[in-house]
Parts: sequence; structure tokens; C-alpha cells
Amino acid sequence: AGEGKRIAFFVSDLSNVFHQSQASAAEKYAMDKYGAEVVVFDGQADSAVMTQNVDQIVAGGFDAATLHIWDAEAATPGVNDALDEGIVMTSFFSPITDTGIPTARSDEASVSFEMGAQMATAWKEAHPDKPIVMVQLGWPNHTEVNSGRTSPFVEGVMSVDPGAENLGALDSSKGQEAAKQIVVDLLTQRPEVNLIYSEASNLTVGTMAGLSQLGRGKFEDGKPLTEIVASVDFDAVEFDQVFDPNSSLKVSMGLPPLETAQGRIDLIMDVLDGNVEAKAEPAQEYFYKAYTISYWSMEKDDAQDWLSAQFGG
Amino acid sequence: MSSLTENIPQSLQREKMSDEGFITSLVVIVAVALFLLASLLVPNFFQWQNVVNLVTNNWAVISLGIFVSFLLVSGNFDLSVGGIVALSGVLSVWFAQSPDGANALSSGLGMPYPLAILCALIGALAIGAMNALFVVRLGIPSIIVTLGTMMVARGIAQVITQGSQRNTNLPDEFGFLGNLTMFGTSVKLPVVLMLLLFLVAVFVERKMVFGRITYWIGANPEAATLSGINRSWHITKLYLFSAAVAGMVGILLASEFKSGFSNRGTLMEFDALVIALLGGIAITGGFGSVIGMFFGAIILAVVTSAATGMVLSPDWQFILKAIAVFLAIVTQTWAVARRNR
Amino acid sequence: MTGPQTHTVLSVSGLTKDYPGVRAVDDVSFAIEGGTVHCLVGENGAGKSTLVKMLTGALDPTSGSMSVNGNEYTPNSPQDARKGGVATLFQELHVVDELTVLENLTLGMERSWFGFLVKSELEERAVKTLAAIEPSIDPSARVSRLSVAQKQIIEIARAASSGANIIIMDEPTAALSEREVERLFGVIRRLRENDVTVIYISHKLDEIFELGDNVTVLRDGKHIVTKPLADVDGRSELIEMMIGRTVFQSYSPRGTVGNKVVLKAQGLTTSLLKDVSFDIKEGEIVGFYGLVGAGKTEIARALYGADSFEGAVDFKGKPVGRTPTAAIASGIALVPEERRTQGLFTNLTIRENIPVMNLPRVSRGGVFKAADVQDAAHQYVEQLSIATSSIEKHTEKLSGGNQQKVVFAKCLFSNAELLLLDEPTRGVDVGAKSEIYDIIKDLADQGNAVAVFSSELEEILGICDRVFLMFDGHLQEEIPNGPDVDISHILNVVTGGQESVAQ
Amino acid sequence: MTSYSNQTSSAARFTSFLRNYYIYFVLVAVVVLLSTANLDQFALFERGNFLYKRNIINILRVSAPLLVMAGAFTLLMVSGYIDLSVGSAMSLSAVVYAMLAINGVPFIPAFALTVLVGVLLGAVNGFLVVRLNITPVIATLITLSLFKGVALLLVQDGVSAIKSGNFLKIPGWFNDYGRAKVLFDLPAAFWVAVAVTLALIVVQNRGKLGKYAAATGGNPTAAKLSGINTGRTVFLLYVIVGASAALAGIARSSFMSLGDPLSGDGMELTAILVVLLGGTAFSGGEGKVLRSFVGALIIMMLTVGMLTIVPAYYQTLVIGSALLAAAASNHLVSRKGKES
Ligand SMILES: Nc1ncnc2c1ncn2[C@@H]1O[C@H](COP(=O)(O)OP(=O)(O)OP(=O)(O)O)[C@@H](O)[C@H]1O
Ligand SMILES: Nc1ncnc2c1ncn2[C@@H]1O[C@H](COP(=O)(O)OP(=O)(O)OP(=O)(O)O)[C@@H](O)[C@H]1O
Ligand SMILES: [Mg+2]
Ligand SMILES: [Mg+2]
Repeated sequence: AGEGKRIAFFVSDLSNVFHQSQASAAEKYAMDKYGAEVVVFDGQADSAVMTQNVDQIVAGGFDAATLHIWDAEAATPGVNDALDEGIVMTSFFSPITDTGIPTARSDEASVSFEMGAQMATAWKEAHPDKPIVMVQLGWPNHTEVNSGRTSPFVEGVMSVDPGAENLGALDSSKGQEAAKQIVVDLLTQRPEVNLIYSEASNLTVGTMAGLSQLGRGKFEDGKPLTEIVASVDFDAVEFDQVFDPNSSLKVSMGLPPLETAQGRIDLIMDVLDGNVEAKAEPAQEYFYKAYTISYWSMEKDDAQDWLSAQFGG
Repeated sequence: MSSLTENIPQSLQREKMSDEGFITSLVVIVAVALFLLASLLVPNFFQWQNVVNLVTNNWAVISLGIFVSFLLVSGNFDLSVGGIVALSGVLSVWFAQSPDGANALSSGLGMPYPLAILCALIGALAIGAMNALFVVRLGIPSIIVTLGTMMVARGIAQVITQGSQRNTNLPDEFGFLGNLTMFGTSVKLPVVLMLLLFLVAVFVERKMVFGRITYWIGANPEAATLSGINRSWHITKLYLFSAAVAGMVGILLASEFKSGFSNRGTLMEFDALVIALLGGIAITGGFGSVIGMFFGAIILAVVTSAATGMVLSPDWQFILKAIAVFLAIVTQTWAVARRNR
Repeated sequence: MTGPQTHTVLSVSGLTKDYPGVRAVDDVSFAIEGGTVHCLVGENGAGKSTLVKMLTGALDPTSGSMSVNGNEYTPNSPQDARKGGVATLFQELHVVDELTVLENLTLGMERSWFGFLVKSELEERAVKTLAAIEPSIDPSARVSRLSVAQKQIIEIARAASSGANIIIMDEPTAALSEREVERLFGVIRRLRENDVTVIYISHKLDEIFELGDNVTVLRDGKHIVTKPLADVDGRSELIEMMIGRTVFQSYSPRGTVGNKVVLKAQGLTTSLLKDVSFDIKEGEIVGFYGLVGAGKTEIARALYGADSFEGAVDFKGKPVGRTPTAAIASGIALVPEERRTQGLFTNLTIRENIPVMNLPRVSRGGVFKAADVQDAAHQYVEQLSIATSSIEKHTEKLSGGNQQKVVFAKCLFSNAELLLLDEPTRGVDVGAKSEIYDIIKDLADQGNAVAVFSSELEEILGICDRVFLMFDGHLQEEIPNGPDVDISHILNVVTGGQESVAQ
Repeated sequence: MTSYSNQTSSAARFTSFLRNYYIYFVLVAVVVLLSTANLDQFALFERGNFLYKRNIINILRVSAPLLVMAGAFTLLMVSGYIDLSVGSAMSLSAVVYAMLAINGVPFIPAFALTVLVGVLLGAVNGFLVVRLNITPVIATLITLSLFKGVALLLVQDGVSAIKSGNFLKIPGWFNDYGRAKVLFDLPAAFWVAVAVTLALIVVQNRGKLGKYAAATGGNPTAAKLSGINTGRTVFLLYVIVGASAALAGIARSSFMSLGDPLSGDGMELTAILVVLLGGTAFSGGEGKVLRSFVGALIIMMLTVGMLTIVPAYYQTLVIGSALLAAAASNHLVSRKGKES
């Protein structure tokens, strides 16, 4: 059905490894399976850019689009325009208000919750006398990150230890160096912090560098010494650390780029073929699984398999 | 009047401190005062480790600030350094990545690491040479040129990484330089290199002909030329040095994080400019000191560190930063105005 | 000379201005009569410019008072002063290069209607005044394309047409040609006929006598005398009042001119110069004389490698490299035409200014020898009697003439064997002038060669052994200096007179 | 002498022609480049091609915020000053505008109040620079941080923007200003940008403010000594820039249907880029409003128009090279004229 079609494939931030892999997987998959051409639109982590990209769908003569946009409201007018032109519209991540187009999303919240719970349990087990103090590094002013990562994580920790102290989320949007600086400064002044949720793999690199600079970041044979770290966007670099019994990075949210990319393309084709309604009230949602990659609940070999399946490594 | 001064030994005749010395010491005082203030407000702030952090967290931007300051003193901007940091980092990774990766971003040129560093540095120098070419040879205002080359450098880094990063398939020794700790402390090689570079810069600026020439050019470029100073060559050298330092910073950061990230050092050129200005270097050239720049960086670092320690939300962080910079700069202008009254 | 009924338009009393470490103006009181040209004279640093700045509101007096037409006068800004009827032409150029001539002429005085500019009679008057002084300047041209002299003329026209009844001019003729000076004087006389008062500052005493009604002499910031010029007994009395002694300069042939040619220029050609050839001998002082734009500066800059040119220059038998760096290295130094923009580092101190042209002399291995730098500064401050409280003074805070001496010091420090001096005494007072002439002669006596590029004939004939006459880029003629030089012949040649071929 | 000056004036006329119009050549070059780059896939003027009407409209529509700011920013830079806070001022205005609207304030008063806020923000900058005498770069960096902080403060924690939520809803008219077709299928925001630009062109060429800006930037001492109140000139220019940043914020906000406290991030750089591309000297004195407007169009065409041709990660490289090429050709041309 997709022969010769042009598909606009949105990602929020191409500098993120997950999105990068997702984008290239989509290009390949669409061409191989449907003979369709994928054009990637990079949102550059900027709502304004994402919004202006939506209008390019009509102007650029696309046949279909799968959006990834943080502020769904911003896309509504553009999506309605595109629907009027008969363009197939789908969304990834967040449903676009009032448009009724089908949405594919990853279930991040449950993974974040589970990671929080696992970390709290492990800490309590190792140090029953030391109260839990947690912190998150990411995007405190970001609706989707907040609802998919920050809040459920805190809830997960609280579900195990209602008395846990939450220092809150610190803005690390500037990247690796910022994350490192924050960890160094924060843990110098608040050495008692022991659960850290670093909300992107990129930030985790900075977090671990900061920890090592302070002489922290270590486990002893599977037992936490000073803190436990969780991450998002599990990748080959994190693989070694998560399964190293002496590193404090122990859990990570595995977002499957291959699965997600294929799902997003398939959804478009389903709409084109009429298998899925172009619009529905309320909008139809399709979930892609996010995985909890954990030192405690996953075998190393399974993680390896997952990696090669999802990243083709 | 001359009879009055004749009896005084020459050493005493040097009037009160120069304006430069005055502003520089003022910056130092403000930095220390802010640190003490933060110590009062933030629990656990007052400790040695925190002072160390102020320096270690900022080695990159201070390193860049050194030649940005020199160039500023000579009357030229260098906004390209942030782009060069990204470019040289990405290049060093790309050159060192083994060529047999599974996809485009995991395969590189497979050079031995030292050669990769050398080639990455050459890439950085090429940008510096471009700056010099456009500014010196073609006479285009440096702010336009370096804004352009910043984008070109970062643009090349983005193309090489397809807008993302390269962090796989790297040789083991890749992470060595950036993570080498020194003297059995947690202080790493890049920080020590920065301090060395800083001390050399202070010496060059205060005591050496090279430093003075920079001031002469900034104070009056035409008079400098007519006084026999080879202005083009001097500015060219400054741009090359600046690019070399930025290139080294990029390589070290890539090594520290074991990744070549095309967005690394975003807005770092601005941070370098800001600390220089905050440190009392005149945007019009011919005035200022790298010592001021160093403590300008410390002022900002104190604010960031205190805000982090208090786990401030971004809104209050921005507001706090505004207030602190405001106070620092108002103190400066006020004190100078009083002094010159 | 003055009208039947005289009235005071401006008076100052007990006026004092202190700078840190200097009392620039010290308890000065005098009165100026309406409709006169009132001259203000004094050595470099006597306080003339400072006095003017207080009159125009650019500076606040430390103490004392001023009054205009009998009313107390306390201007806060030049605009205030303008409202009080006082317009000023400052010593430094103040035109906006980016605007047109016309826009500059009306700057700050435009008429507007809801923020939009409208034409006014002021505009017409300004254009007329400009045409009267220098008709060749196109009012719609961009000022950036004009020469220094032309810019100066624009400022003069602006002040003269501003409708003010008091106009202050601080060395307006420093950069003007004689023709332009004549025209300017015409304008000033016309202003005086219209009952405008002109306060005129100049180091050129002939101008003072030609133009002035009354004169006020300042020395070391103090008021010495105010009296009608008619009562002044010639230059020598004026000079004595200014500097407390008399000076004379007249040319006396020096026996030290050698026979060895040190510099040989052959066929110098640029967009302005046409095939200029000459040579300079060891121990000789040569002069280049011509009107503004004749090409004097161009020759100096070419010899120095500051501009590109065709032709050949040999110094001591070797070709000179074509950059200032190379020129200095082979022993040539230049005192440039404009001290503020080309000679000085104004925001640096005297100490920091002096060593720049000879860095090896005060450094080893790229590191300064701090004591040597200090000593050099002290030595030249003393040798050239630069009036300053300290070698750490920023050169922008020196008076115009003392700035020129610092530029001179810079060049002397380079130990050059050939000195190119472009308008070496522009803005320098008579006392300092003769000091500079002595220095020049000393240098030549020691075997160095000196080339003086000047538009002041008196200067040329006062010190040069040989004179080259320039017109329109051509070296017209070479004449030896001596007691019987024919001045009318010289003037004929430099204004383009054709009949002179050989002497 | 007269023949000499005549000769230069014909060469000079050619030079100044090139200098004045080079930006239009760049514009044409970019349009040609973008519209031919896709030729193998699409015929000219067809759907999907660059010169397709819909595309042009899109580009002009999203350009409104930048276009409305370019003129005021140019005048400020002509006067030798700079405002790095425009991005933050724009964000803050966007947030304020959305807050007013979501709380039931109708379009006209919400619009007017927001512009007033912009004026206020500009006045803060003017105060810091003129009154407190702080270097413009530092002063506006302070307000960059301050305005951004306040904008974030106005938005609830953990939420990225002022937008429809459980209790409050962005009104239906909200995105008309930035999207509804008013004239030639373009929204009001674009026409306001055009009107502002035209007004500023008149101010620059016929107004006292324009002349004073040039004088202040060209030679501040001369301007002051001529009796121009340069402080007031600069203050006024900051206020105008503030107001235009507010207009940009409104345009962006109504285009996105929400008030995003980060929506102006990086705008200061884009504005500088645009103005420099238009040939304004950073040192002040020179620059033309219209040329910056065209510069803004070029930048927006490159960023938006290139999207469908090459991957987005080529953007920075292309824009950087364009800036260098434009600057180089501009300066080479004007230099050649000077030498001849
Ligand atoms: N801004 C300043 N700070 C300190 N001292 C100054 C400043 N400006 C001038 N002076 C000093 O004030 C004195 C008077 O200077 P002024 O410029 O009035 O002299 P002048 O009579 O105009 O001399 P010239 O003929 O050389 O122009 C000098 O000693 C000068 O060094
Ligand atoms: N036709 C012209 N139009 C504009 N400017 C000119 C013209 N001719 C010469 N000039 C300028 O006038 C200045 C004087 O020329 P030049 O320096 O060669 O002559 P000079 O004899 O040294 O005159 P001066 O007495 O001004 O030093 C130069 O700076 C030159 O740029
Ligand atoms: Mg004077
Ligand atoms: Mg001359």
C-alpha cells in the first residue's frame, strides 16, 4: 500500500541515541517492507521547532506523518489542516488533543515506577539504617518527562518507603557536563543522597563521571555502598555498567528503537489500508512496551539479546 | 612640583594601583564575598571540597576563556570556541573508532588514538586558521566571522554524527586522558593542564612582550601597525592558539565522557565571553586581565553550586543568577566610578 | 577696532578645575566683549582646552562661576550651552563618519515634527556657510569619504551656522591649508560683523595677530593678562607672556651634513604620487613642503612601508622591506600625522607607550625588563619635558602638545637613523616647538637623517637644510635652504605655478 | 581633482550599489537553490516544491516572530548596542499573553497588555544600560536570565507551558492571530511584522530617532557633544526592541496555541545572525532595517525550506557557511571599491 509514499517521521531530539536509532530503523523498515520513503524531522528538543515542522507536512507534499511533539496542543491546527488535505496523520508519545488521530506510545510510567521500587528495596536491604534521599536529573519543567519518568519514579520509591525524602528534580537540560557539575556540587553539599534517577542515558554519562570524581559510584559485589543510579535509554554503553556488580548504575529503562520504529510505520500503513480509523473519538492508543533492564530482575544474556535485537548490534 | 617628586624614591612614585589591578582585585573580592555569603545561606557549602569543585567543574570554560580574553583584549571576538570543542571531540572519536561497526555511527576511520588526537587538533586549527583568514586577510568583523565558523564547526560535527553522537567501538585508551587522576587526588589531568595554562597566561600577559603587544593592538590597532607591530600575524597566532586550546578541550571532554557529541559545548563560547566580561575585560579591547576572567568564572560557579546545593527549581536558578551577576557588575561599575570621581 | 559701545557677553570669575594630581585651571577671571574675536593663548597644557570644556558644559568647574550676558551660566551639557547661545568647535574631531555632510551639519539641531525630521532654515544656512569655506564639499557625501581637513571644515561650518552668539574654536586651523584658513577667516570676520563673539584658540601666533581683537594669556592654568592685541608689542611680547622667556628660531646652516646618501627613493608612485625620486644624506634635515593633499603624508607613509606603492626605496644601500616592521628594523621611524588615532595608545600610560617601537631594547627572550621600561619612561619625560605628574598617567589625560611629545618619545626610543616627521609640531606650543627643533638638530648633528613633512613654511625654513616642494603628487623642485630663499617662488611652486622649471 | 573624484564616484556608485543590494542577490540565490534542489522529484510550482504557494505561506507564517523583531534589533545595533534578552523577553511575553487569554481576557486587551509588558522589559534593559551604565552584553545577559526565570516561575511546576488543562482552557480565538488567513492567505501576525518594519524604515530614514541612532553608534562623543541625548535615544531603542519582542512572543504563542516559557530560547542569536547577515556593522553606525528583514527571510527559508531536502543536521553547517559567504562577498566587494 505504501509504494512510493512519502512519510514524515518526527523525533523530538535527534541527538538522543534512542531517537537516532529509531529514525534510521524507520527509514530502512519503511523502504524494505513498504517501499516508502521516510523523511526525518528533528524537533531539536524545541517545542517551537516541532510545531513549525508540523506545518511542513502539508507544504512538503507528504502522504503520511507520524508526529512526536511535546506540546500536543501546538500541533492541533497543523494536524487538522493536514487531515483536510487527506494526509494520514498519526502521533507518537502524546495524543494530539481534539483531533482523534491514532497514537502510538511507550509505557514509560510503569517502568519508572518499577525502577523506583526496585532501587528502594535494594537500598533498604543493604542499609536499613540509612534513610532514603532521592533526586532526579532531567527536565523539571517538562510535562511528558514529568508524567512518564519523574513522578512515577518518586511514587515507586514511596511505595516501598513512604518515609523517603525527595529533594526534587534538577534541570540538566544542558547535557553531560551539566549533569556532572550538578552531581559533583550536589553530593558535596548533600552527601546523604542515595537514589539518583538520571532521566536520559546521555545525562547518566555525566552523572557517573561526577560520582567517580567524588570517589563514589561504586557497588561492592552487588551491594550498594553510597548510592544507586537509574537511567533511561538503555544502550550498549550502559550495558557493561548495569551488569557490573561493582558499579552503582543498576537499572535502566529500555526503549526499543526497532520495535518502536516498526510500530510507528506499521500504524501508518494500517490507517492507509483502512485497518485503523484515521480519526476516532476518543483517539485510539497503541502501546509499545518499554523494558525494565535491571541488574536485579534481568539476566545479563537476556539484556545482551535485547540490545542486539533492538539496536541490531 | 617636580622638586617635590625628586626626593621620593622611584619605587614610591608609582601612583595608586592601576585601573586594571583595581578591577581585577575587585572581581576577586566579589567572588570571595559571594562564596562567604553562600556559605551563610547554604548548609554544608563552606568546605574545602566545594572550593575545589568550583575550579574542577569549570576547567573547560576557563581554558577557553584564556584566549577568548586575549583576543578580547586585542579587540577581537572569538565565538567559535564552542563549535571547535564539539568538532574536535567528534573528530577524535570518529578517527579512533574502528571501521567495522554495525552502522554508520559506530564505524570510524580506525586510526591509532595518538594519531586521531593529532588529526582532531589539526581540524581545530583549521577552524582557527579560517578565523584568522577572514578576520585578518579579508578584514571582516570578528564577531561575524567567528559566529559563522562556530556554526560551521558545529555543523561539521553534526554531519559526522548525524546530529547525534558517536560513542561505540572505541579503543580502550580513548578514555585515558580525560579521566587520569593526578597526584593521588580526585583532581584530573584536564584541570591540572588548565591551571598550568592559566599560570603561563598570567605570566605572558603581565611580563612578556607577547602579552603587551596584545594590549597595544587592542588599544589602537592603527598606531600599533605604525609602531612596527605585525598585527596580522599576532592576531593570527591568537586565533590559532585559541583554536588549539579549544580543540584540546574538546578532545579531553570526548575522552572523559567517551563520546563525541555534536551538541557538546553549546553556548560555551558565550560562557567564555561572559566570564571574561564579568572579570572586567573591556569589550572594546585594550583593557583587562585573565586573572579577572578566572574569578569571573568563579563568581558564576559559586552561584551555580549554591543553587544546586539548595536544589532550586530552574526558575529560581535563573533569577538567582541574574541577581548575582547584577550585584557583581554593579559593584564594579560603582567602585570604578567612585574611584575616578 | 572695537565698536563704540562695548559690552561684556561672557565672563568667568575665580574659575578653577582640578584633575587628580593637577590643577588644570587655577582661579581664572576675565571678561569677553561682545562682537569681538577673543584669542586664548598659552603653552601646551596651560589649560585652554579645559577652560573651553567648562564653558561648554562638558566639564564641571571645581569652583568659580561663569556668566553670560550678565546672567549666571551653569551649563550641564553642550546642549545646555547651545541653548545659552554658546557653540563649540572642540580640539578633537567630532563628526559622525556614517552620516552625510548635511546630516552632520544639523546634528543635534534638527527641527522635527512628531519625531520626523523637517527641513529648516538652519539647513540652508549651514550649506551656505559650508560653501563659503570650501565649495568643493558635496553636502550629500558621506563623511567617511572625506579627508581630515574636510571634516574639520564641516565642524567649523556647523559651529558657525548654529546661530549661537558665542562660538568657541579650539585650534580650528591645525589641519587646514592656507587657502582654507583664509576662507575660514573670512567667515569669522563676517560673524563678527553680525555681532557674534568668537573665542579663538591657536598656537599659530600670526593668526592671532591677523584675526584677534583681544587676547587672554594663560600659563600653568593661571590667568596672566587680558588685553587688546593692539596693545601687544608683537610676537615676542606675546611669547614672553606665554612662556616667561623669549624664543627665536632662524635657520643657520649646519656643518654636519655628510656626503653619504643614506636613503634613495626612485619613482615612488601611488594613486596620488607621481614618479617621485629624491635622496637624503647622512646628518641632513630635509623638508617636504606643499599644501594639504599635495602628497607629503603619502611619501612619508610609503618610505615607512605603511602604504603600498610602486618604485624603489633603498636605505643604506639595501632595499627597505615594505612594512613598518621592516622599516623600523632597518632603522627608519615615523611620527605620524594624527597623534590620537595613529600615534598614541590613549588608554595606556606614558610608561606603556614609550617602548613599543623598540621591544628588544627593553626585553630579553620575550620577557620585559621592568626597570628598563621605567627608566626609559623617566628619561624621555625629562628629556622632552613632558608635563605630567607621573609616568603612570594615561596619555588621554595629557594636553594635546604633551601627547605629541609622547609620540615623539616613542620614535626616539627606536634609535632610528632616519626619522620621518609628519607635521611634528602640529598643536605644539612655541616653547615646546623650539625644544623639538633642538632635538631634531641634535639628532642630525649626531649623523642621523631627518625628513620633515610639514605644511608650515616657517617650520620648514627654520630647520631644514634642503627643501622639496610638492604639488599634486609631483615633486616639483628641490631647493637648498639659506638666508636668501625666495619665499614667493616657493609659494608659487606649491600652488601649481607653471613658470618655474629650474633655478 | 574634479576628474579624480568623478572617476571614483562611478566606481563608488557601483560599489555602494552592490553593498546596498547584495542581500537581495543572496535572497534570489537561496530561492533558486532551494527550488531547484528538488527538481528531480517535483516539477516547479507543484505541490511539495519549494515555490509551492502553501510552502511560501508556511515559511512567511512561521517567520512572523523573527520578522517583527529584526527591524527594531537593527536600529539598536546601529546605535552600537545589543540586546541578548530578546529571546527571554519573547518567552515571557508569550507566557503572559497565554495567561491573560486563558483567564478570560479578550484579544485586544490581552494583546495591548502584553505589548506593555514588552515595553516594561525593554525599559528594564534601558535602565541597566543607560542609568546604571552596565556594558550592554552583560546587562542584557542579566535580564536574559531574569526574564527567563520569571517566565518559568509563571508556569506551574512540572508543566512545560501555559496550556489548556483541567480547569482552564485556551480560548478558540487564541491562534487566529498567528494562523488565520487575513490577506493573501497570510495571518495578522505576518502583516503586523510588515507594518512594524515599514514604520521602522520610515523612522530610520526620516525620523529623528533613526538619525540619532546612527550618530550614537557612529561616534558617541560627537553625538553627545552635538547635544544629542544619547542616553534617551538608547533607552527608547531598548523599549522598542522590548515591544517588538512582545509582538514576537504573541505571534509565537498564538502560532503554537500555548504559552511556552522556553519558546524564545536562542532567538537572540538568530536575531544577531539575521542583522549581521543584513550587513549591519556590529560596531554601530551602519545598517538598514529592510536588509535585516530580508536577512530574516533568508534564514527562515534555509531552516524551514531545507527540511525536506536534506536532513536537519545539515542546517547549522549551511547557515554558518551562508553567513560567512555573505559576509565575505559583501566585504570583498566594498573593499575593492575603496582601493580603486
Ligand atoms: N582628563 C584629564 N585628567 C587629568 N588631567 C587632565 C585631563 N585633561 C587634561 N588634563 C591636564 O590638564 C592640564 C591642562 O590641559 P589642557 O588640555 O586644558 O591644555 P591646553 O592648554 O589645551 O594644551 P594644548 O595646547 O596642548 O591643547 C594638563 O596638564 C593636562 O595634563
Ligand atoms: N581628492 C581627494 N579627496 C579626498 N581626500 C583626499 C583627496 N586627496 C587627498 N586626500 C586625503 O587628504 C589627505 C592628505 O593627503 P596627503 O597626506 O598625501 O597630503 P599632505 O600633503 O600630507 O597633506 P596634509 O597637509 O593633510 O598632511 C590624505 O589623507 C588623503 O586621503
Ligand atoms: Mg588643548
Ligand atoms: Mg600630511
